[in-house]
Amino acid sequence: MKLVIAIVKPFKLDEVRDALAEIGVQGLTVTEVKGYGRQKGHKEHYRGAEYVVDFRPKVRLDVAVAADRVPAVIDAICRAARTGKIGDGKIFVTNLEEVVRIRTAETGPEAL
Amino acid sequence: MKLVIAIVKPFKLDEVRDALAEIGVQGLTVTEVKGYGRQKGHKEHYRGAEYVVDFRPKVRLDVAVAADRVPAVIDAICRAARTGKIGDGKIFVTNLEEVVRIRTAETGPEAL
Amino acid sequence: MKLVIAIVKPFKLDEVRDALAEIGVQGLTVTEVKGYGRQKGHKEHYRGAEYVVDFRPKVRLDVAVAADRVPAVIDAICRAARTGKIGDGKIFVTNLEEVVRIRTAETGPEAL
Amino acid sequence: MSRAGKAAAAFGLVLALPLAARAWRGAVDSGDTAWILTSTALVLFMTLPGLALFYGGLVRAKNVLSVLMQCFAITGVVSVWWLLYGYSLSFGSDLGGVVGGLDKALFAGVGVDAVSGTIPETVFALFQLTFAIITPGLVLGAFAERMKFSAVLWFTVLWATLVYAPVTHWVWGGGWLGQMGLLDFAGGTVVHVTAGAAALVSALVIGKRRGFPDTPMPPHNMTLTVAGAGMLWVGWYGFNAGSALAADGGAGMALVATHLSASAGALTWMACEWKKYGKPSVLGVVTGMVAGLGTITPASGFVGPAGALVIGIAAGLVCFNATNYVKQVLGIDDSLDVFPVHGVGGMLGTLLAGVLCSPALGPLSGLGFADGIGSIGRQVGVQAVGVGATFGYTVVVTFVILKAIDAVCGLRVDEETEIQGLDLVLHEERGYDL
Amino acid sequence: MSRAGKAAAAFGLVLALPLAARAWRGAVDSGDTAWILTSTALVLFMTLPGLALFYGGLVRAKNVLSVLMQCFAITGVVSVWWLLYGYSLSFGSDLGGVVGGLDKALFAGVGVDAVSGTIPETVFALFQLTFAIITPGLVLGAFAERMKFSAVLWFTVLWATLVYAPVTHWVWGGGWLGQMGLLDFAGGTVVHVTAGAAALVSALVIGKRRGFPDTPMPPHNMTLTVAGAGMLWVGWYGFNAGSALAADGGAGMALVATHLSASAGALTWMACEWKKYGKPSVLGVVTGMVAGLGTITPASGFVGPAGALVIGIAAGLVCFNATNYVKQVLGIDDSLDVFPVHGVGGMLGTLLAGVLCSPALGPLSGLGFADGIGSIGRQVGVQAVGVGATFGYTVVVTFVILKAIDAVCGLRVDEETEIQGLDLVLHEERGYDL
Amino acid sequence: MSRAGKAAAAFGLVLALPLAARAWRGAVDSGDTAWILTSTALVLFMTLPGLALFYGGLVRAKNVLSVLMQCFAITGVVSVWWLLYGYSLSFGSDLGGVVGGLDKALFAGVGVDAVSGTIPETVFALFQLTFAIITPGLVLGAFAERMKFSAVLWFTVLWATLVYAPVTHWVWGGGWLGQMGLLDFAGGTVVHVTAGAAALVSALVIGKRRGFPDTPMPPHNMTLTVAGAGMLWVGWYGFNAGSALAADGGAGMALVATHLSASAGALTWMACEWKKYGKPSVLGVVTGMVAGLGTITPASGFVGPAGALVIGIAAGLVCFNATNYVKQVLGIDDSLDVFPVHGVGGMLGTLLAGVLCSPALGPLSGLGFADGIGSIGRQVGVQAVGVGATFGYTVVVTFVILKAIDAVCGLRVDEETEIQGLDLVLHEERGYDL
Ligand SMILES: Nc1ncnc2c1ncn2[C@@H]1O[C@H](COP(=O)(O)OP(=O)(O)O)[C@@H](O)[C@H]1O
Ligand SMILES: Nc1ncnc2c1ncn2[C@@H]1O[C@H](COP(=O)(O)OP(=O)(O)O)[C@@H](O)[C@H]1O
Ligand SMILES: Nc1ncnc2c1ncn2[C@@H]1O[C@H](COP(=O)(O)OP(=O)(O)O)[C@@H](O)[C@H]1O
Repeated sequence: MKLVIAIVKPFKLDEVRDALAEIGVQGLTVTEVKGYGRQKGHKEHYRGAEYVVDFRPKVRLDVAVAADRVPAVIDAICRAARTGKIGDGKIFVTNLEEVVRIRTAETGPEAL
Repeated sequence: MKLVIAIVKPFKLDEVRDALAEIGVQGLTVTEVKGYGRQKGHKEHYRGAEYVVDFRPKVRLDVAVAADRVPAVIDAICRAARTGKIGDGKIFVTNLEEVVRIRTAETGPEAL
Repeated sequence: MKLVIAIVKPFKLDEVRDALAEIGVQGLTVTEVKGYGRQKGHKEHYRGAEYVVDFRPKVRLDVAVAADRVPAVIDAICRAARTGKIGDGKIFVTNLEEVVRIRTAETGPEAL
Repeated sequence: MSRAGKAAAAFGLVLALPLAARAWRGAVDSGDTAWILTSTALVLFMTLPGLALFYGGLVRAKNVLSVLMQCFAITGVVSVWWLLYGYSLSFGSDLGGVVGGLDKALFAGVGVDAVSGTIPETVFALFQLTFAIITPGLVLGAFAERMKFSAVLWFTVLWATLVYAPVTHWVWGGGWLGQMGLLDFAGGTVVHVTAGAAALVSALVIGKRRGFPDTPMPPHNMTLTVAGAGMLWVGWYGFNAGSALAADGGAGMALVATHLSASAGALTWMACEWKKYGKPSVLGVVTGMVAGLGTITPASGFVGPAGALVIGIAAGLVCFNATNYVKQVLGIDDSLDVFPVHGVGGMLGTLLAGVLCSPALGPLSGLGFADGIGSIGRQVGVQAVGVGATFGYTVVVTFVILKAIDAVCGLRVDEETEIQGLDLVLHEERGYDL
Repeated sequence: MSRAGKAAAAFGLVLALPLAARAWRGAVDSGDTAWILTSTALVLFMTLPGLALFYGGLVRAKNVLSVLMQCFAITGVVSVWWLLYGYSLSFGSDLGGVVGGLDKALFAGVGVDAVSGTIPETVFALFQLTFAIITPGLVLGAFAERMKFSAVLWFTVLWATLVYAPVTHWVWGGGWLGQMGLLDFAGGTVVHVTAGAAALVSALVIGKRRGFPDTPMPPHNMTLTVAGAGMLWVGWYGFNAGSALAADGGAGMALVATHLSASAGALTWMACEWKKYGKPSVLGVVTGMVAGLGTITPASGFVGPAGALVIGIAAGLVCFNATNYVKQVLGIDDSLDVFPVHGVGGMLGTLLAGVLCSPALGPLSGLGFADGIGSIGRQVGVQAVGVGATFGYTVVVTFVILKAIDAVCGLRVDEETEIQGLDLVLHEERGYDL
Repeated sequence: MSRAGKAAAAFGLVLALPLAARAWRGAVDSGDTAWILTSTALVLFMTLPGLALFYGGLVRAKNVLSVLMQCFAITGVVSVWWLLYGYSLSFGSDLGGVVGGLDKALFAGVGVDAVSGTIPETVFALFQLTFAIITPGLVLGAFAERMKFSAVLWFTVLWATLVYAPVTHWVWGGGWLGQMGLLDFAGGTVVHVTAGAAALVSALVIGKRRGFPDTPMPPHNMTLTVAGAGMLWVGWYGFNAGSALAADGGAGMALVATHLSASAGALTWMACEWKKYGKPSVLGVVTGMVAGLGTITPASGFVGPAGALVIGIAAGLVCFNATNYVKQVLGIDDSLDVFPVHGVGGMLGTLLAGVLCSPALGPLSGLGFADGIGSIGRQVGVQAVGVGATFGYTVVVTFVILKAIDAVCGLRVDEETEIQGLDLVLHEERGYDL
């Protein structure tokens, strides 16, 4: 099993979730994060004090899937999250050694 | 060393933390996340606009432990977090190649 | 490629970000988390009810880098984040099997 | 005597006897003045921070400051406009029943000793100003989260000049509707019908928010909205009971009517939600309260307690269904439901005032028809003319104003701005950094 | 003359001379009326949004809207109830000193020209209504985060009818306690003792919140609580100084007493915390302020500035220790500490009023005993009877009401709802989406 | 007649005829009393919760409660101090034009029947108290996020005694500046110059916040700030129009001036930001509004509508540039910009009052010079003396007070506390748990 971690633009969250549901992904976990990268941040002004905020709001999705589903998952995320503008985000894939469903204590792929 | 990632129901956080402390886990990191899975979301109503919010509040615990402690950790989390109802959450295990304690620059298991 | 996960004190975030930028790290993702560890929590008082809050605010940085950059990254984080007081945080390193840049579908190190 | 009558009488005399103005000083009643000073504060409070918070809480977090900004900027712009010529257009000497002259521009003649009824004219002018502020403030709920800030400013000046001032003159400044006997105690037509009609037109001209209605756009901070709602209720005491322009039994009865209608509106909307959706919501309760308040506004000085109860219940029922209809059936993105709550409520209340003012309805009796009107039929006829004329005129002029602004400098922000949020892009600020 | 006296005198005359009512118009003082209109707004402001925010900030984020909802719904329900028969039960013609008759049901006789003292009776009735609203509002702090919404509504109607209205009649409506010479200027017994006693009973009947006292349940948004606290302080000016029912020296002295007691209560509580826990908290300061305000309420029109200072200090000391005692020793989950702050404060203040009203205490002198009472001993005796009767009666009747509701439709939400939060489950809304 | 004149006249008579005090009762005007009771509530509202929220929103989330705590504690401390001897130092019988005597300590002689002008002296004393509360409240913006709580308390008592009370006496209590003919209607010197000067000194003595100016320290919750700003605007009606001490045309004109200057200040600041930074911000608009209000304060009862407009525009321009200058050029961490907004605004307004009070400026005419002064030149001279004396005196005494406190118990928290935030370390509370 693999854990696919995607960092995407917040307003794309619903589309990505739907794209994943369509290819049969049944669960995922979302975290609000702040991203720092090539995409420029923004300025804020308060009574003559100017702050440059380098971090941009992003959401992180963690999706655990069977190893053979990884290409399809990556593909679905890319299609749904892409705007073509800088800052669209990244996908990271790591290996998952074990998965447990807490409710049933099932392990392995059937726990997903 | 392994990184055990658990997604559990928020109101179980304290019990899980206590269960881990009991078996000697000395540190962990908690993130507020939103989960999407088999457990149904909820509806919200605002002046005739009905929204279905599929995401449920969850907390994610990241626990780094020596490899041989993993079964005990999984067991402790499962016992403390289980309600038996759908949505109790998942545990994921990944491999940790290195751990560093920033304060002392210690590495490996003694950094935990 | 590796994913370096660092848990540091919130007010050190800017310094760590700058230290990483200096050694050429171009992107990272930040999450607000709560840490539990050797560092003691704090008390809160509300009308005679005393609560001990064991969790301390921390930030988590996820930095994906080529494998050979890991020592430099660890070193930069340690230098910038260290105060020498308990609770300075940890660094965890895991293996990254794949990285994709969503905008361009580039993969591997050039996607970083 | 209604506000229109009182005001007109006072102005008539002031105009006839300008040299005698100083001698009027004795006519100022300190108690009445105290109450209208207070009411002026209460009505300003309705907008700042009342309406600002009420509306601000309902939008998404990325646009909260844009709403607060618009409320403050509208207040500033309308206030200066009022001094320059707005007050005069509204309450200057009558030009053919249609609009006021420029004789009071720059508050000419509104000195320390000028009197209006039993209060200083300065106090009257400021009290009226607070109404002129909140009316365009209400409209912004329709185009929230997508209108350019500069367009909001232009809209405010043009709309205040071309819609608010003339309609105010028609009803309260000695114009044709007041002369005809229209009963509008505190602004059913002047405030709520104009705001509601303008909201409807604005929503249609500027178009839906990106994603409406599929993307959820829940209120980002209901505690702001509820705090603002409470302030609106309290401030409305000044709006309606202050419109008696005196601290007397008339003000007291207006207070009773206002409070009961708000209560009945809130409970009725709650009941409707409970029945239709199975659960009552706090947004529903406060919306029903606002509907009850908007609907009683024109009637507040003319009906009795039981009449007010009827009006509140009607407000809850009608505005609840109107809100669902506009959103679900017509699919119009009047973002904060200004038309179905204020517009529909204002029309309903103005019509019901014509019925429930009748002194011959037993326990539902009110305080009497307008001078020279003798039956419910005739009074309701006048009310209908008032509603129709105000609505029709506002729709046409608002449409022209919006189209003109769009042509000259654009109404709507670009897509990128809408996605990122108006706060950051237009104002370089964020609402929260918790 | 106390409010009870004034009101009774006015009503007596109105009842004796109904046909002459119109002739009373000359008796209306516009200044007094202006101040009571304002005070009515101020006391409504105490509940909406004052108390709503104060309480809303103290609960957990998942229940904030349920508290705001209850405050609004209680306001609506009590207002309609007041019109229907609540006002009449409280201030209708006296039936044996125990309760008012139904002669004023539906505000019969409370027309535009009806007068009470020097103000329109409409204004008197609305001013009193705002007290009837906040009293059950205070109680909800005891059962916050776990009571069914429908049960809250039933409780409000029954409790207002069976507890609030009769006790109000006893004290202010011409009933036995007022006749006996009980000094309760603005509601020490009527508002605070009844609310506090009902809170204690409610907390015991409904039981502790799941997890109390082991799970931390800190306030979720102290800025709301502090904002609400400020509004309570400001609004209390109307509560106490408005209870003079006139804009005169009596109102001024009540204002002085109110303000000083609030200040002294806040500082005393702060000092207690600093001593006991090593650090003063803002929640402590505002709670001390509320304790000071609640405690001065019965005494505010009867004591002098130095007496008020003493009362404020006593309030801080006693209510601070009572809060700790109830929570830590008795382990009662009176969630927002209604009993130790309002109940204990109301009792303390009512008793101290009997002492510090004495005109013979040197710099601590007050403005005199009740008519026909000549010594501290006798006055305190009457005060004690008032406190005891109000407390005992409220405890018994509240218990019966809660048990009845529990039997018929259940008081408490189920465990799942309590865990998820009342906002989502009962109202399908969330407080924040930041 | 200015407030100073009215008050002095009233006090003179009271002192001359103490035995006749009871006979004065007839002199109380219920309408004037109603308005000053209301104004007292409005000015308290400016501090609690107005200023508390305005300032609280501007600091970082970890320090929000410390600001709210300081506002409440200052209110409590100043109130008790006012009763003990503060009122007497300010308004007691004049000692050589410099300070009041102790004859009114513990409110001696301020009984139920004492009268000041046309209102009860109790009401006058409480109204004045609310000014004494907000002035040190304003100062705390300068040292926010780093001053020890105990040091804040000491500072409040010492500063109120040594700065606020004497300056108040100079200007309004019968002291030398009032005698000289200084025009300060509602506190340009007494409130804003003293607060601004003290802020400047405080910022310099306590030093910059850790990280200033490199680390971003954006406001943590602009909705609080904007809510507080709205409350300040509304409350300022009582501050300025209440300073007429009557509900008459003078109050009305002060209201007009106040409102217009606020509006003009807001719009001007907005325009400056738009020009300089390309985007207008809501913080800018509300800051401009506060600058407009602070600047009109000394002039509000002396200028006409057009004069007020000029003052508002000047306020926006001058305070905007002053804020940038202090922060960017001087690099002073006056954290919430108290000096450039209130100090500079207060000085500017006091000087402009001397010009625009002139009755001979055509449409810009005001209501006349001080008694015995006949030209703009002489009036401006007096105003300059008032500004200079107040500023100089405040700077010196504030410096001494701060150094003394620092020596005895320390002014500033340690670095660890500053990093963690004052809320947790000093008060063991957190603002939010969402
Ligand atoms: N090396 C990295 N490690 C972790 N997260 C990264 C890394 N680089 C980029 N990110 C995340 O991806 C987001 C987008 O990256 P950015 O460089 O702005 O644009 P793009 O994705 O188009 O290359 C960043 O905001 C950050 O959250
Ligand atoms: N494939 C997955 N990848 C990542 N997180 C998942 C995945 N499946 C479930 N989760 C997380 O686990 C939570 C519980 O899953 P759910 O399917 O609702 O119930 P259960 O744990 O009982 O199977 C989800 O809310 C989500 O946060
Ligand atoms: N075993 C662990 N797994 C995950 N996170 C940990 C672990 N131990 C510590 N942490 C994180 O590191 C932070 C600092 O750890 P702590 O023990 O307090 O001090 P130190 O880093 O100085 O050893 C904790 O707050 C927690 O977020």
